[in-house]
Amino acid sequence: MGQKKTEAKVLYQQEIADGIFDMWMETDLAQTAKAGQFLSVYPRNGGTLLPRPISICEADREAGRVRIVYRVAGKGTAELSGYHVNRKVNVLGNLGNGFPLDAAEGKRVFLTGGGIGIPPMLQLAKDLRQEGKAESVAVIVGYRDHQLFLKEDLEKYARVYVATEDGSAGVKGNVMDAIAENGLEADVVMACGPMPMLRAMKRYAREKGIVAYISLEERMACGVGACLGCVCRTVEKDAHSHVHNARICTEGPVFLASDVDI
Amino acid sequence: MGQKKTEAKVLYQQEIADGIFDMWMETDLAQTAKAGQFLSVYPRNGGTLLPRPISICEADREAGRVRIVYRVAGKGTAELSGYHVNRKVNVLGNLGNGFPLDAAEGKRVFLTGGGIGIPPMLQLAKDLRQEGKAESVAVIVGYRDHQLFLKEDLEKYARVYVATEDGSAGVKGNVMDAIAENGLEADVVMACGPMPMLRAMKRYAREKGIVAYISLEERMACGVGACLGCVCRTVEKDAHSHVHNARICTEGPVFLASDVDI
Amino acid sequence: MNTKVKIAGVEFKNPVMTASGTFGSGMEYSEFVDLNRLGAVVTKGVANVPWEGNPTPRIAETYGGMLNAIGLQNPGIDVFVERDMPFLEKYDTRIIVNVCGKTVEDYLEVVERLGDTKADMLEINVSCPNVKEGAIAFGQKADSLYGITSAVKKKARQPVIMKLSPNVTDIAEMARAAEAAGADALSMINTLTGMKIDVHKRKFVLANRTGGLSGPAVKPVAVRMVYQAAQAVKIPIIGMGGIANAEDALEFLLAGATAVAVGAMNFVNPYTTVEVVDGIEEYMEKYGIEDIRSLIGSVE
Amino acid sequence: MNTKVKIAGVEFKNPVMTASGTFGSGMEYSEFVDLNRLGAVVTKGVANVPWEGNPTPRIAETYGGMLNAIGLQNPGIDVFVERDMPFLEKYDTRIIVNVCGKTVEDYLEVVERLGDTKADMLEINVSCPNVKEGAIAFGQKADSLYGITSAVKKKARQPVIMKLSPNVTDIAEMARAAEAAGADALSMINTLTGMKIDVHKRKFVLANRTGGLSGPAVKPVAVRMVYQAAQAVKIPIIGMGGIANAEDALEFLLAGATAVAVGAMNFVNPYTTVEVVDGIEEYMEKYGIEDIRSLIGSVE
Repeated sequence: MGQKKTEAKVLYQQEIADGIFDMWMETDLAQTAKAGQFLSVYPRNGGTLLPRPISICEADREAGRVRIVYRVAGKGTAELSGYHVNRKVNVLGNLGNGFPLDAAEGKRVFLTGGGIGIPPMLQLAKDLRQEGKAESVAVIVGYRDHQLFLKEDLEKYARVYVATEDGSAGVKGNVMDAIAENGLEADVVMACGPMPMLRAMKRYAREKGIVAYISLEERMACGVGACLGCVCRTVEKDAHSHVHNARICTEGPVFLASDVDI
Repeated sequence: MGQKKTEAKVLYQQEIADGIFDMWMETDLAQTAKAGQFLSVYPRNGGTLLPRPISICEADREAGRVRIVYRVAGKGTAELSGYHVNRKVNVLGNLGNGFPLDAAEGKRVFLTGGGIGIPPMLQLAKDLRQEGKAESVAVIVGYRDHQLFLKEDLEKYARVYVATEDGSAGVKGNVMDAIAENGLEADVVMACGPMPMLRAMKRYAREKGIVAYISLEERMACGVGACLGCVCRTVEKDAHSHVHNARICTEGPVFLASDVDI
Repeated sequence: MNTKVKIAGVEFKNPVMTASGTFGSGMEYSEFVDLNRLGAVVTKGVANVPWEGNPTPRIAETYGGMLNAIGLQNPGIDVFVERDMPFLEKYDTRIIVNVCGKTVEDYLEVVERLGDTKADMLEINVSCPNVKEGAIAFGQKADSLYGITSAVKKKARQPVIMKLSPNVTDIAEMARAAEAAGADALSMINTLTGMKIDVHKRKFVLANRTGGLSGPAVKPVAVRMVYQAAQAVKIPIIGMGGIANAEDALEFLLAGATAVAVGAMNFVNPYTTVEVVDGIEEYMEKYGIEDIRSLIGSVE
Repeated sequence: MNTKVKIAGVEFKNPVMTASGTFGSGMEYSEFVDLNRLGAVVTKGVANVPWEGNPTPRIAETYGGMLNAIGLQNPGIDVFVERDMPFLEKYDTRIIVNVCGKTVEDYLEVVERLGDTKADMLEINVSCPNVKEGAIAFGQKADSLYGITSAVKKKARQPVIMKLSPNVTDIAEMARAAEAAGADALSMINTLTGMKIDVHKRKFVLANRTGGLSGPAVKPVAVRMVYQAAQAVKIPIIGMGGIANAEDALEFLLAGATAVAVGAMNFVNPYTTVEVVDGIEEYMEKYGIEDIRSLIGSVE
């Protein structure tokens, strides 16, 4: 896997929506980064020790630059949001399995993202476009309001359909509403977002008889599969744990929706 | 006393000897700062909570600037030494009693400083020169080696006599040797430095039948007299504690050598 | 919006107090905070006679906390009654006097002397880890805790708070023993016994070798113990242990504490107590909580 | 320069180990550190059958530490012996297997199964605060600790380390009980029971409500307990609790530990173990210490 802890350098940071920050970092982790994988970012102040798992939004593999787009949720991310250009930051990566690009081959693909689950969809859309194996790629993203962060970036690589909770842009409602409203069809779904949305995608895939890959979240400690903190319930016994638990940081974060009990 | 915790701004920082840092900060605490008083400086990283008590080296009362010269002794001071210009620092001040300038009136005064006990002597020399009440002021400072930090600053205000442990400058030995070697005489001693030096000054004053004011150090927590962490043994019962302990942060750090049991 | 809480019939304008030993008798911090804004000032422990306390170093810094081994230095009850009580009486805040002793008789002597003062409550310190005799010895065994509690209750004219030690196997058992003996309230936690060694000098950092650990580092243990004690007894609990801000204080209230005390963090930020008072009000505002009492023990 | 230490006849190339539950069975961290450089790998607790562990959230961050309530999820002894042991046997490091159970019989079954494996030592986990039955129940009362220890000793073919809980009134009493029952060594501390509450959701952060506190926050308590235990017993002690660097490790050695284990800090810095090994050697170099054993318990 070639995981390592390394010191990255902040190249750019900006708040792109209320409490949502967009940061580019210089790190050679970019070279091996896969869409759907995440980085563990380590804050330093106020006694915070554990890393913040943040999904990779975009990776410029040639230039060795990684982009993360994250929401300030607590002390750690608040500290992160205050970092200026050239500030050094400890990151552990690349973690997790990432989305299976091959599964898109010859298929009509939905990339659905909700809120802070939208960022990983960018690198995914980019890679699918580059490989060009998918028959079609539609990005369906759900926002709280009119602050449509990353929408323009996503439009570079695929057709984007928007839903907003307050109806201030796109379809009023969630990604499911946007799919219905726009009469969209797919053979494969790749999703990241809040649990209700993931459950909806899982249900949708079951009804349509298609496969859905969903990226799960859980409080993590080690990020490398040692502590067993971030598990999810699995339908079958997990091959590693030999119980009905899979490690989100290692077997995941991306799972076949039908394999997990959410 | 008008003590307060405030946010100071780093104006300048430089390493002026191995592990000895010279920092100017912008803070209105400068206006009331007295020679011999100290500031509690608060680090932030790595779970450090307690302030670092650092004596005031120089105060530009008009410009609202305070200078501290400190040794990197641990995590906290190491963090401090990494602060760049414009960095904000939390400081609590002005703490302690300071040296009694009136005691110098019409007297021949020794200002003796050893190692990191030298810095407070600068503002003291400055104030005595300004008041001009002392008959004479001689500064005797003891260094480890030829790195004579603050010597030139001190020379602006008084005659300076140097002792070095390795003999690489001035008299080989300690401040007592420098006093003897130079045949110096005084009526009042004001001292800050390591305990052996302070004990020597106390003994010297007793033998000569003169008064000595010494500035003591101890691990502190609150810095304002509440926690009773930083006490020293007193000959008589202390008026505040009603036992043979005085609070270095409050009744001190400057004591009449004859009042304390060191 | 009501922020008043009641403990053993005594009403407090808000649930924010100071932890004994971290606030002197209020005088030093009155430079920084308006004592009138506090629910109560809990004084430094006072004994029947002056105590010298331990030799120095008495303080050691640890990750996210500190060790102290003051050893309950105090000027004795006479000076306290003549000097410190009058100072505190000038303020519109409750006065809780922390009482320490080496023998049961010591405690009782102080308790009696305080009977005819304006002290609102007494906090009995049976959990200081830094003095050889008395103190913690009474606080680590249920039967001795029961004994000292009932002895104090017989003499006390004010409601009695027993301050419990966290250095026990079963905090619920200790809480029940104090309640059974008639304690009007409990306060917890006192400090966890700890040690720091200077590996370069190869010496104990504290002259007393061991000291009491306090600060944010211990908060999870304190919240757990307050919760377990609140499940075990009916008498009110004053929760403390690493409270640095309103959220920390609210954790204790939700866990079952009726009031909270700010301790070591006074040393880090002298304004902590009033910031906690303000922060709790903002929280109640934000979540539309009419009565702070509805928060007590409301965690699910 | 000698960094070797011996525990119950087993020699370790250096005193640096991993704390059970923080290092899996070594596989995950072999990406980051050369296991050959460690004195020993102490495995995640293994039971006679697979355990599902607790529901999530299992992790909460605290100031200077973390709470975990994994609940000893493990694949069971069969998988462990077939998959994890062979992996560890490839390395030139000692293998210490942590054993957990709900009943004495559970423990004994695992201990017997391990008898004919290449495990160098067994660590009996009688102090996990996150499982209802067994575990900590055995570790908080001297007589039950004595019971399980002697039962295990009768069956064990390898030397037995009893891992003690810090959630006790008197660690020395527990240490003496284990020694009296024939324990070959002790390891301490397991985690301190703690709790965290989300004041905005007004809910427990951990599904299990309480969890085990570890990390630098607990180090002063751990060092104190190792010191007290070392004063009370003759058998060697493996010290752990918040070790983040060589200085922390040396504190435990000076306090009386013969070896140390890195726990939660593996999560913060996966290279911690080897950095501690290197740092200890630098320290010995700097102070001209020929034999690491001269440091053990040498604090004054």
